[in-house]
Amino acid sequence: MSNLSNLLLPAVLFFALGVIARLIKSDLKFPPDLAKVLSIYLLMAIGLHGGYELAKADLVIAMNSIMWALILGFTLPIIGYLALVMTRKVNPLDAAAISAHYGSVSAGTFLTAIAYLDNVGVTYETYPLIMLAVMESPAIVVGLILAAKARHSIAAREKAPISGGGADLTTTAVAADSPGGKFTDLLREAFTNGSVVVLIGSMVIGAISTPSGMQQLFPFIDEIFMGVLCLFLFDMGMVAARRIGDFRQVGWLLALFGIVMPLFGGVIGAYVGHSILGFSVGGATLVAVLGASASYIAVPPAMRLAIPEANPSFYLTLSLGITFPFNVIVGIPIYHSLVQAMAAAG
Amino acid sequence: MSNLSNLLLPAVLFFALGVIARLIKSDLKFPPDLAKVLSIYLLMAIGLHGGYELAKADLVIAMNSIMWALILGFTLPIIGYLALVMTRKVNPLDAAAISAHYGSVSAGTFLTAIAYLDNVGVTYETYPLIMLAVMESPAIVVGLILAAKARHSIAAREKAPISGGGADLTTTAVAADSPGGKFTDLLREAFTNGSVVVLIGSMVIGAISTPSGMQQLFPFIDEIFMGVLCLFLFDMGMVAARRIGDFRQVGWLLALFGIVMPLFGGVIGAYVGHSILGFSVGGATLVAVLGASASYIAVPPAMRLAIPEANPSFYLTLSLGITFPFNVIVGIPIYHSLVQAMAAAG
Amino acid sequence: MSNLSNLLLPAVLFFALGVIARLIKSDLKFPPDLAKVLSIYLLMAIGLHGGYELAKADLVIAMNSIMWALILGFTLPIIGYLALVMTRKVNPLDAAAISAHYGSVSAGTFLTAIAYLDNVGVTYETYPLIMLAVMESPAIVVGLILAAKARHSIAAREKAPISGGGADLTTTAVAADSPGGKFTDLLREAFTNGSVVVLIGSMVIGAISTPSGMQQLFPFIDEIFMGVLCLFLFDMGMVAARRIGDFRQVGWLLALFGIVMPLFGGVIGAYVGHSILGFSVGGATLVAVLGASASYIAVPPAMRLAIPEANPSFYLTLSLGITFPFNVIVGIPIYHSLVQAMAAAG
Amino acid sequence: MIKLYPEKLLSIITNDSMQERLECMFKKYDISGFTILQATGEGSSGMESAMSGFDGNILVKVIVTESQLQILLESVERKLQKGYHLTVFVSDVEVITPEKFKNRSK
Amino acid sequence: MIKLYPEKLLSIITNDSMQERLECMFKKYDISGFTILQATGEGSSGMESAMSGFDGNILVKVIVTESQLQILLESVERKLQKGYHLTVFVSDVEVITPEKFKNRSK
Amino acid sequence: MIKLYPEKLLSIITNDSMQERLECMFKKYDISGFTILQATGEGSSGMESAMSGFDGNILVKVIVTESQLQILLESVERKLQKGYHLTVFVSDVEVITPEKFKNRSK
Ligand SMILES: Nc1ncnc2c1ncn2[C@@H]1O[C@H](COP(=O)(O)O)[C@@H](O)[C@H]1O
Ligand SMILES: Nc1ncnc2c1ncn2[C@@H]1O[C@H](COP(=O)(O)O)[C@@H](O)[C@H]1O
Ligand SMILES: Nc1ncnc2c1ncn2[C@@H]1O[C@H](COP(=O)(O)O)[C@@H](O)[C@H]1O
Ligand code: NA
Ligand code: NA
Ligand code: NA
Repeated sequence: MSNLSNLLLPAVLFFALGVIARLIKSDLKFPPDLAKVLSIYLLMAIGLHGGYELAKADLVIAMNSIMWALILGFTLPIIGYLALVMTRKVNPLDAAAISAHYGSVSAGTFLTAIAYLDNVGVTYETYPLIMLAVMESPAIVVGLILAAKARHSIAAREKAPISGGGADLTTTAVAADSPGGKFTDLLREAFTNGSVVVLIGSMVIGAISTPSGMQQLFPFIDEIFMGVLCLFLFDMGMVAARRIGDFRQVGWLLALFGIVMPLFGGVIGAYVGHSILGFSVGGATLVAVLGASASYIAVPPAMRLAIPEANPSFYLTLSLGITFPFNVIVGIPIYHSLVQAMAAAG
Repeated sequence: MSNLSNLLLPAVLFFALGVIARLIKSDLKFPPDLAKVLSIYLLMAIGLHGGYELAKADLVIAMNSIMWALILGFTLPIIGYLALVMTRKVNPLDAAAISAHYGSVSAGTFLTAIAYLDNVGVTYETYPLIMLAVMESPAIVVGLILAAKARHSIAAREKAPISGGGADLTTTAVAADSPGGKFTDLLREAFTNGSVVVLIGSMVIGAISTPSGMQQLFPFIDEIFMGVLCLFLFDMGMVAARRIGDFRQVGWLLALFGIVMPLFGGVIGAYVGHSILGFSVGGATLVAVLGASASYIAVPPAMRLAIPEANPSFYLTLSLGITFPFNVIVGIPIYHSLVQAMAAAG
Repeated sequence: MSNLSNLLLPAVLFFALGVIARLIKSDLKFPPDLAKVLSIYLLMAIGLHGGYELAKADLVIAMNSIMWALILGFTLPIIGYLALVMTRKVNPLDAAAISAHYGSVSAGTFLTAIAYLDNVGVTYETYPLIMLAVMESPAIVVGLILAAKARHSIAAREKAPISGGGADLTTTAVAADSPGGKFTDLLREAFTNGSVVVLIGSMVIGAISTPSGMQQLFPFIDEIFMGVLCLFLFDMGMVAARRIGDFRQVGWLLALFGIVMPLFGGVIGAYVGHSILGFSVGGATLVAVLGASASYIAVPPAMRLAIPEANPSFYLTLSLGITFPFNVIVGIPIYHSLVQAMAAAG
Repeated sequence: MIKLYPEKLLSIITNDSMQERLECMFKKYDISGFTILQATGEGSSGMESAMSGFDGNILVKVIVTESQLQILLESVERKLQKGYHLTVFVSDVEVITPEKFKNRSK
Repeated sequence: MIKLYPEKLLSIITNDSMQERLECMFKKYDISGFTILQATGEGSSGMESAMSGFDGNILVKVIVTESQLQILLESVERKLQKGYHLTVFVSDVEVITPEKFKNRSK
Repeated sequence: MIKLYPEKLLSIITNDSMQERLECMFKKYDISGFTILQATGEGSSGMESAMSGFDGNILVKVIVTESQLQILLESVERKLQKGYHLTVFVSDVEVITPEKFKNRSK
């Protein structure tokens, strides 16, 4: 019951308003840079807050969270890749690019989940915030490796098998060089992407700043936070709706992937958050959201550079046009209920 | 006396500062997108607020307000059109385009009026806010119809009268098709324009959101509101001043229209607000401002598309360069005094 | 000790984060217009505040402050020019353009100093704010005159000395006409530049607005101020870091000038603030910061127009890439200690 | 040496309220792609300052074949006759992937 | 077939602080219109990143007749000699409304 | 009359994530300068709306000599073969300061 109230959350309603504005073909346009500025603000605010709290956190749990964030970030895209290749609807390079999005995370979805939990009065740990920062990048690396493997096997198929069959990781990594530039460059880019820098940087600043300095920041990062989130989701609703139309283009099987994959990731995340990391219902819900959400900010440009052969329409439509709205509107209450059920079951 | 204090209102002073900055040819420039973002924020804030209050409003009064908003929106441009055609200074198509602006409204002027009333401590009803939303579009439709009529009579004059003289509304509507695309397209565009979507959308969200959700939004929509309004009017002062220079280009008779028409609309609005809708002095002042103000956001692009033959310099100079500054600086206190006088007279 | 805490100030830490983001080649990008909007906000907020307080200020001290601001603004660039010409590393036109930057001021540095003083709990007078406004422009004029002189002597050297040697100020001013357009135009531009208009305009508005009007503005100009400053310095850290790389290009002697000149200006400013104007430790520290800081907003475009022959790489690298980070990170605590020492000495 | 193939570059400058109409025109005639840049300017219909963010110009660039160019120009001509303000110019360009600028395959 | 008439397109890339000066130049020589785009870039005077929003380039486009072009180029040449940084290039274009690009009638 | 010298203008439209790569290419081949404009558009890889601010196009302009053009085109060709989406076209321009567009002197 409380879960239904998600639909009456201002943030979610503004997202819906954005979608509707596009559907009725309103001429409403947000300046292209607005979403970028708002997301910098949101990451900064949540990072400062989290860092401030994390200064008093338990290092063992923090380390454990980071480890499991890495495990999720490395595993989910591989599972997604295998599932996509099995559908036979996309070529392996598209599959690699798409699945990288699902191993990474969406800060917008995470923040909506926080607004949701705040609204229903459920508390949560701060550790999932570190996991958010940690999970941005690893999936990009997995995407690169899968792509290199795919290119290798395509080349092998075309040129007739060379000597031994199994492309070991080393040759794979070397093969990854060709399109996107040096592999190390791509690695550096994965780990220095803008969102990660703002989020981790703000967390560190929140942790080491003088308390009086932080005190002066709180009105900025607390009081207007929810309003800015609404504006951001309003904008993203319009952006997402532009992609919803491409739904037919990607085909119903792929579209289905855009709903099943987050559900699957949500279940895994809920399990990790609740049973492995032992978080409260709120905290485990956030981990579920991390598992479920797909990146639409950090990963797409990385994939354009690293897997140029993949079709951007596919991954943008899936992550932005299908998974993002699904998670924001119906996913979050589902993951919450799921964790509640797990908690009830013991 | 209290009315003079309008000129010492920060919002009005910032508008004046913007005008002065242009007049002394300062190189100060606001980024092109800033006014857009600020106006989205302002509409969102005022919409959320209004919707929240309207949830407890009287439906009959609300309906009555909407009806009178429609009447004003449809009548004022026709009166303006007739007055303009009588001056013989503009051709009928320009007259149609100009008068459409005066049937619509300016949210910037409305918000300044609210800042003014707040400052002098006068309370007001929320209904004028619905009227603001309702009045954005109808005048656009009237403009289209007047233009179609004008085109028809121009064509008739050129090609020698065809059969019957009186262009009935149906042929008019059909004739409207030619330049701006399908009439239904133009209608849809009139009613889905960005400002309307933000304002009505936010009102609905304000009305249906959970109270706890709204609570978190109040700092964003209340506390920084006046500051954002100042920044917006600062920017718009510079924009308006760019047009004030074109004043000579439009001729003094047209410039006079830019002052007489808002005064006329203000009187009509004051009468509707005070005597017909029975609002308090504050509420009736707001209705007067709706009658007096001319659109410079929603209507100009609509006119560019629907009446491309009209000269944008005319309507932009009038609504943005003359009527907007007039209303912000001297109009609002005049309308307030007028309603006070009406109230005193009984 | 308290001085070291500067490095744990959120504002300074965000500046450092911006620098680091560039150094690790993060793809983080702030929209080009963001810094402009934020600086308008910051100037507006500080101006309103200052104006509000200045309404109750002592006119004699205010006049005295203005006079000493003018003296600093006219003297510092001349000293800088002589020092630069002596290094023989730049031609006289480059020297003129560079030194103009050091006679003017950097609002970003000034605001960081305010955040610093607030954080260590040191109070300060409002007069330095007027000095900030006053000092923006005079150095531009000095730059023009120095450039005219330089051009004159270059021309004289090339064409063999004409009649009398000493270029008096009148011919100099006339000679200034050639590249940048009319001298009076350049003068007007110097005194109507955007930052000056926003700052002085807001101060006037803060001084004359009704108290109730100002009351509504305080949340906007106070509560989110520190957060906006952090965002601004984050952005400027990235901008500065882009220039730090050009450090080698300008040579170590010039780079050294970018550190010695602010130290020199800081000492002079501290002396003026403490011993001549008799300000408190906080106030005198702010005057020291005015003396030390170099403009990177108002002066560069003025120099592009007025001294097109000078190389923008030189003055942008020095003021933005060297002096600005130096002041923000280590300069401010130094100037504070210096004034403390002066105060202790009597 | 890389081989170059001649194509036509059509540029249109107009108020940004026209954007949707122009995109429709390109869709209608199966143009394979187009590029849009924000601009400001001045012309016979006064200044388009974009300062208010509510009023600016766009510069639209389309690379097309000679025959597509004619079709587009005719459509533009009709718009001009209806009174729309469009500043239109054509230039010769050379491309390395001529197949890219054929009609969109359906 | 739509008839096309030859004109000249003058493009100027420079720092945005020059905008007012260039607009004055166009007014002075009665140019009928011009278009301005925001740009960034790198050249002999270093990078113009526009990252700070305080420092960027503009790309100015003016369609003119051959004789107007000469007048503008002479004016540009004078600016270059004074030390201003202007990257200037001219291209041939064809237009459908040649009357639009004559001098502004007074 | 101002003398004009022929040069080549290379224009590249692509996603803005490619910006750094293109700048590296220009540095590598000692190109004296380049200009970048923000753009949006549609093409074979779908729409690049820039609406989200996370995804937009850039239009890169480089004025080069004929021989530099060939080198750049070969580099572009290699990128195209790797699968990158680049819309590339070349036009003839005339400049007044040809020395500006020679290779960067070292
Ligand atoms: N001669 C010209 N050269 C370049 N751009 C022009 C020219 N004339 C007009 N424009 C552009 O086209 C837009 C519309 O022009 P107009 O239709 O004359 O009002 C102007 O705002 C300018 O951006
Ligand atoms: N070869 C070139 N191709 C394209 N744009 C250039 C070129 N050289 C310079 N520019 C542009 O012109 C601006 C000024 O160049 P410069 O005068 O060389 O500093 C640069 O910031 C670039 O935007
Ligand atoms: N025919 C065309 N004319 C102008 N721009 C184009 C054209 N085709 C593609 N583009 C631009 O190049 C970008 C990438 O195109 P594509 O590689 O086809 O996806 C598009 O987003 C457009 O901005
Ligand atoms: Na995920
Ligand atoms: Na009205
Ligand atoms: Na200084």
